[in-house]
Amino acid sequence: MSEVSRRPNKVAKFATTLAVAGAFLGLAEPAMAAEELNSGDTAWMLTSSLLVLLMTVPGVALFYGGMVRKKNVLATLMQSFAVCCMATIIWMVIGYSLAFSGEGPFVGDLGQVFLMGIGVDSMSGTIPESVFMMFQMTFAIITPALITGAVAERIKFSSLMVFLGLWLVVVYAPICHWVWGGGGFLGGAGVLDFAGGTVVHINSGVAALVLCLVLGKRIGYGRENLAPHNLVLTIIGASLLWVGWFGFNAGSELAADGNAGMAMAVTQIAAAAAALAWMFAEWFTRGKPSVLGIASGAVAGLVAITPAAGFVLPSGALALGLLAGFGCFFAVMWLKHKLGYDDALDVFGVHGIGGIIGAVLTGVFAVEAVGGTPGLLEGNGAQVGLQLYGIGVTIAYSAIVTFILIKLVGAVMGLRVEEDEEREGLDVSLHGESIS
Amino acid sequence: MSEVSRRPNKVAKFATTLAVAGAFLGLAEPAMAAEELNSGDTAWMLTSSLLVLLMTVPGVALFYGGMVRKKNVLATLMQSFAVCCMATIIWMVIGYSLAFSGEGPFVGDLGQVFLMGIGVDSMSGTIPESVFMMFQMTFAIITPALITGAVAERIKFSSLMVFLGLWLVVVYAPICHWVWGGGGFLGGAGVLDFAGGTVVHINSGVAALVLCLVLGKRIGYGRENLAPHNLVLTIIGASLLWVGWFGFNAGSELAADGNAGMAMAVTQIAAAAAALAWMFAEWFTRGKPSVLGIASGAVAGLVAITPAAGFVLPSGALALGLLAGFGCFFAVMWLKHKLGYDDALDVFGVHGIGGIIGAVLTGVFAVEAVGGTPGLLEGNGAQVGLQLYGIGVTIAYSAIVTFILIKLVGAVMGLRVEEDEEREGLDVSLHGESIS
Amino acid sequence: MSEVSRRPNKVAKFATTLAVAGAFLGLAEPAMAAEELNSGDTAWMLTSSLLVLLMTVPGVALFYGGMVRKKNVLATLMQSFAVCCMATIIWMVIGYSLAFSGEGPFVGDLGQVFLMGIGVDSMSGTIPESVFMMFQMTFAIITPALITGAVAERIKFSSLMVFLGLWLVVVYAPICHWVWGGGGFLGGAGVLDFAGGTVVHINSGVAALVLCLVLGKRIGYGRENLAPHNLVLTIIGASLLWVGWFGFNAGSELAADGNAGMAMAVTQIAAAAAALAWMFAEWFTRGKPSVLGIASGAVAGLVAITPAAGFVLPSGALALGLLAGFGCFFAVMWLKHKLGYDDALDVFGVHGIGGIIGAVLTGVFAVEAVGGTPGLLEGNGAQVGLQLYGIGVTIAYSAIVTFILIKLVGAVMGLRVEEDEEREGLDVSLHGESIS
Amino acid sequence: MKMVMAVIKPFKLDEVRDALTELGVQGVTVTEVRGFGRQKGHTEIYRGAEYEVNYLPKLKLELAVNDDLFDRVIETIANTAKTGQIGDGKLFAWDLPTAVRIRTGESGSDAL
Amino acid sequence: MKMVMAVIKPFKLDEVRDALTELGVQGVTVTEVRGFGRQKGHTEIYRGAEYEVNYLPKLKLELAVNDDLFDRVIETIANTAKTGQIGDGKLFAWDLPTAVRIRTGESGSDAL
Amino acid sequence: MKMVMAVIKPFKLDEVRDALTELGVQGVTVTEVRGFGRQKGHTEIYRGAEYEVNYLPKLKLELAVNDDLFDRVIETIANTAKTGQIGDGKLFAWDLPTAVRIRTGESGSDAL
Ligand SMILES: Nc1ncnc2c1ncn2[C@@H]1O[C@H](COP(=O)(O)OP(=O)(O)O)[C@@H](O)[C@H]1O
Ligand SMILES: Nc1ncnc2c1ncn2[C@@H]1O[C@H](COP(=O)(O)OP(=O)(O)O)[C@@H](O)[C@H]1O
Ligand SMILES: Nc1ncnc2c1ncn2[C@@H]1O[C@H](COP(=O)(O)OP(=O)(O)O)[C@@H](O)[C@H]1O
Repeated sequence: MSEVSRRPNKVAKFATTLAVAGAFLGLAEPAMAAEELNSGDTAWMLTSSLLVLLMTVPGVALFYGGMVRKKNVLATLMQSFAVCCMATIIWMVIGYSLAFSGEGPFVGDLGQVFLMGIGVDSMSGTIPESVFMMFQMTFAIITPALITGAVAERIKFSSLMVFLGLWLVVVYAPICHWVWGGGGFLGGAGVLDFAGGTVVHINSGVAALVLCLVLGKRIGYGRENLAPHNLVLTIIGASLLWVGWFGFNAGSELAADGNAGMAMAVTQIAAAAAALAWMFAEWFTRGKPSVLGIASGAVAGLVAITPAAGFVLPSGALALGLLAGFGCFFAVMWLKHKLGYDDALDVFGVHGIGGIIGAVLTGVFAVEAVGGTPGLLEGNGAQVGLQLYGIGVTIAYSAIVTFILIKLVGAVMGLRVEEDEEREGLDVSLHGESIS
Repeated sequence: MSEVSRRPNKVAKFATTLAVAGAFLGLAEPAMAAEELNSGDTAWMLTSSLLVLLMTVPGVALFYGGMVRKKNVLATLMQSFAVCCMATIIWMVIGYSLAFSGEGPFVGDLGQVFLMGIGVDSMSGTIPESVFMMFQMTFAIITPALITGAVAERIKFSSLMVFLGLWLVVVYAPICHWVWGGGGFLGGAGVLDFAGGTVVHINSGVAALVLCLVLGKRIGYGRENLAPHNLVLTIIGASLLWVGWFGFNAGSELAADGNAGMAMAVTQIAAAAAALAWMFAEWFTRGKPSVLGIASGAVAGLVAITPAAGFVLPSGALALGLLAGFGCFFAVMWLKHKLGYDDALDVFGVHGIGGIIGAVLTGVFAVEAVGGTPGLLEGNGAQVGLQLYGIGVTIAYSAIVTFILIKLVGAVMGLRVEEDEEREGLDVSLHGESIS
Repeated sequence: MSEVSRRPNKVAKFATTLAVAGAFLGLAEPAMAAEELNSGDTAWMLTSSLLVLLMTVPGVALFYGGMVRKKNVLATLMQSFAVCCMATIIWMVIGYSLAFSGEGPFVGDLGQVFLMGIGVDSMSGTIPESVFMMFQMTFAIITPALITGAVAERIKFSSLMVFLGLWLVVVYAPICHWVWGGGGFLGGAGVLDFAGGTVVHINSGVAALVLCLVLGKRIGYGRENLAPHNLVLTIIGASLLWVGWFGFNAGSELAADGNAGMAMAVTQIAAAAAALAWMFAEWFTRGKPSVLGIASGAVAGLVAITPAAGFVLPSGALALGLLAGFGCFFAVMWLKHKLGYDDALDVFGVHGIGGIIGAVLTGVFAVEAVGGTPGLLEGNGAQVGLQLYGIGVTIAYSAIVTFILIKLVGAVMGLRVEEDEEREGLDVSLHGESIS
Repeated sequence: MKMVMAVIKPFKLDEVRDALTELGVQGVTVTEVRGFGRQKGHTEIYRGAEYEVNYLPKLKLELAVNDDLFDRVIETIANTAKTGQIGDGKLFAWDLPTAVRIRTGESGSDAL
Repeated sequence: MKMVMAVIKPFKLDEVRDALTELGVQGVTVTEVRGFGRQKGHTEIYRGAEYEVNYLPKLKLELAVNDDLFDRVIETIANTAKTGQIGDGKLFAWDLPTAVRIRTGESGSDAL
Repeated sequence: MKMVMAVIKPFKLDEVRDALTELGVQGVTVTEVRGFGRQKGHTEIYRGAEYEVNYLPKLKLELAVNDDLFDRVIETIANTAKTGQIGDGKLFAWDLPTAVRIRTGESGSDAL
């Protein structure tokens, strides 16, 4: 396991710091520097892990739950909650090993199935490997949870779970390895993805699009009023996503240092900028700024800054956020209706498009003094090409394998609930419960 | 004050680390090692404290609030909130001192009433004593708050508060001292309880059972529909319990190190495993997986891993979680109906039974390389006996003293609201408020 | 930028620690001690920043949202959410610079507009400057968000945003500089304000009072039932405020040390004491303890301990909390009705009055051994005078400039929604949405 | 046929329905309503103001019944919904000339 | 006796009730309803779609009254619920031959 | 005039309303109700207990109509609300002698 490919500059800087410190203390340079536990870094990574967990339960659960009709709210919460449990076990059993054990270019190996070999003293840089594993686990939880929004209000719970379980192993783990794993070919090629723009967002957004195309529209789509039943839940969810996202982005530094601080600051700025962009775009084009709009904008900004968080300065984040806000607004308000798919909660429009915008702009706004790699504005146009390469590979793999998997699951066990069940609502028909 | 008895291996390891570090730096071994403040450990413990607080308000409050009928939701929230306030003051005034001052085997002394003697420089291991006190305070808050679920929808607010205040001093503080206090006889005997399986969960679960037996059933129990009015709140609560529990379990390491990281990882795995176990058990026996079921399972897993968190590996946690999920499902679905008590929100079934399962299995799955103590699977069968001893003593003391206290309070001021008040709902009758 | 004026004792102590450590290691005293990054402190400050963010979204949003009528809940959430976004951008563009760049007595300079000059290596004490900037940003977010409660259910969204944006630059940034900025005249004079009693609470409370006086009462005030529609949201909000407040108060130490620990402990105690004080006051005078009451009391206690958190011991916090609970209860229950203004959600009664009580009592209960400054009880009566001076200046400036600004905004674009819109509810009329 | 409208205390619903089913009544439509009457409401406390919430949650039952069942329906509801305490509710009834079952188009008493 | 059913604007409830109480009406049953009528609803915005929410929240009052009070009740409601703006609502009434107070079994106008 | 009360399946509302509007009906009042009838409810699971939730969410439409429109209204609702499956609902109607538009004070069929 190694995250060296991910953030070479960080390790370098750390080594320098140590060297300086060593010199200062009049000592020889330590040989195994990366193996010494730093309690501050560990404290931050423990915190970051639970922040990312908080993003899924209850973050995504509420964000989505508030947007469906009242008769489907519990089923929607159930999806996120159950995914959280299932992904935990899958990650422990095989996912982590496939993503982070071994040095192959395309996928890890089975050296750490069941987390074999991870003890209390195993280290990963300056933090315990158990913490690194846990942090990555929370990413493996939220990614499939995000997908559920596209198929809300009509998919069978059992089919969804089977599909997402397979997807995690066959799609997520490899892509994660490509970008962050030791020897992964995208990371190795120099594609920048600080905290998961490709791995998490483009990946889940594209899978979501494929899924809702295969699944078809909800009954009544375009005719009945399918508006959100309680945006209070959505706002709570969006807020927890926002707060938790600092674990995502500042946590991806894997240390409590200046880069983490800068990642946090730019995340905040991009989220706010995108939220305002969406709000004003809606205000001008529709006459009223909606609560759903500003919340969607904030999430779009968070998505877009994700790949860039460790590479840009505040001013870059401001521009990136504004562009992402407008771009996703356009995708959701216009593109979706043109193309006519029923992505119930706009997973593709926000995560897919937002992730693409962010990944491209990372190549534009990257600043050498921050993350070690210059971007287009600093004269390194090639980085944009690299970013497009990463985006393209991710989209292609995710789309194709998702399509195969969902067709497979559909053939074996069917995908949609009965029409009557959909009409009655999934809460009662699938889970035997309802809210009053 | 001392937590030495609690985690001897940790201090030993720390000393070794220091020795190594000392040697490395070419220095003599420091004499007062434990007294040096570690800012990373302190950062993590500050965070952990508020995580455990978050478990009670709004965690337990919402978890319980969603399960009652609409007319009792505010009263249920009020109980957790008021307990949080009251326990804070009681802990400050006398509880902390009784639990952690002095070295008696059965109870502490009055040396630190009103937190006398704790200044900004007082230390407890590598963290300030103020932080250790605060961390323990949050445990003293959640334990009585958990109990309230058993008597929901029918108990008088005033009687509940008086009872829980007394209980905290007479039951909780001594048991806390036995297990974690300096010289405490259970800790001294080698009973393992990393984060409160006996002190918090068995203790509160047993007290809850006694309470609901004394109090009697709700009007309409078994005839009217008493189903949860809004499981959205319950899912938010369960999620916050889950996230907050890392403060509980990984925080109980009192440091940001590899043991904390492992405690976090095993907690996550056990919670997920138990949630899935409950879900599938329900799916197979009842035909539908319910939202309440998966949430209950997650909590059961969190309860069961609590005593074990610092002693087991991921594979042990997986087994432990699965067993706890099935065990608590059985207790709630079958045992309760056989025995016929009205534990409104299943405090005994989840915390009592889950705590017992966890405490026993800690003795089974403990791994020497993790927490310094081997368990049954590593050939140390005696540990299971020790665990049973701890469980037995806790159950006996908690049950007897709870019974005496509640009878006392009942005699003086009555326990249940009037029948009319119960029918109208406690929100209006006790607090003059209602939700629309 | 410098926070030296804020907590001189801390830096001194730090230097001593270093000196001791240095001596211990047999090294010369380091020259630029304050510039070395401490990962533990940084971890805690990253965490604290997001805790304070959590206070606004979803904390304040829900706390307020639950208290309005159902037809205004989304509009109320929207206000907090939009303020969060707007204040982020304003703070980045100019606010931070005005507050913390330069050494003028009354206001900073434009040296750090757009956060120019802050890189990944910029330091502020032992933490990165990016983190300090972010932490302060969250204060600049919550302060205007608090104000919105006073004008809920009737103000135009556009006017509110414009007003608060101006207010942040013209009122908040300067007052922030006076107290915490380098060379600020209030901090320099020795006025104690650990975490924002004057800057945040008195300031926002006074502005809120002015606003609701200018704006006038809600339609139906005193005749129709304007009671809270869903106190479940309010309790969630109050709980998140409570939990988040530790970022506010313990975070204001800017380090993970014994002072932070003590600040956390006294915050907890004061909040609990004030909540109980309000609860009992209401119980005795009105016959029933209300959920809204205990939540309001907790917030009042948190407000009052804010200026004092780094200066008092637990016993002082207990007294301070009780006094604040009773004082704010009195203000809300009696004073408001006497004076007859419609401060919809009691921002002045809780934050204004609570802030004043806390600021005065900081001068009474301050303990030299904690924060370096003795208070009245330790014989330093002059400190109370200093506190009154700080309070007076803040009230005067905030009231006058707020009045001018709101009149200006009102003249240009009007302040209140149409009567019909107010009757229909702001959710639908301003944002085109509603909850079902 | 008659249209019967009954306002009852909420917790009596199950009992009333069981009794009606025994009589042979096959359909009832229930609405949550707020009742204002002799029974006093409660007081809610809200920061310095006490609101008299002078309505009480009740359930309204509407059922169309055949003339031959009518008397027994009235009697049954009146008996089962009764607690003898203020606020028990009211029964109203009027003539119902028209009834149609939407599914089948049947009308008159066949529709009930 | 007559059964009166009135659909009014929600914020008029208190006023109407006070006026009825003055007349001597002791009981009213109130239901939250959605009204479709001449008054237009509002538009809700939902991500790229605008929904015409063409109902408006109204309150429905049902009250059984004695024949002697009937005219004044109609008049009173009509007057107090009136704002003069579209959407003020409707009043309907029909004959009510049967009324029973569940608590006492009293029937006819004694039951009201 | 006639007072028509229809209990229908919720998702049929829009269709029914559109059909009524075409007929010239200008106002309807809609209430969320729970229906008990031949159509069975569902089972909710609650920790070791299964509850038969034996009501179903329905919508109740109330509309006052002129005698000349009456037959067509009944027919229209019956047709559009029909799915042919159990639980489609019922139509009831009775004479309505009195109707008043609150805004204008108009009465009789002018008020509708
Ligand atoms: N005249 C009336 N018309 C319609 N509903 C009424 C009338 N009188 C009472 N009700 C309904 O019946 C309920 C019970 O009436 P109330 O006067 O409180 O007690 P009681 O039924 O014991 O006389 C009221 O809450 C109200 O909903
Ligand atoms: N024919 C009708 N039958 C039943 N309810 C009606 C009828 N017409 C109107 N209503 C109710 O009265 C309310 C007000 O009617 P509307 O036509 O909007 O305004 P106005 O009362 O000023 O004519 C409607 O929202 C609806 O609830
Ligand atoms: N006699 C009745 N009086 C009032 N409402 C009725 C009556 N019978 C049925 N309903 C209402 O009509 C709905 C549908 O009736 P149901 O018997 O389930 O199916 P169907 O309409 O196909 O016969 C019920 O849910 C109930 O609300």
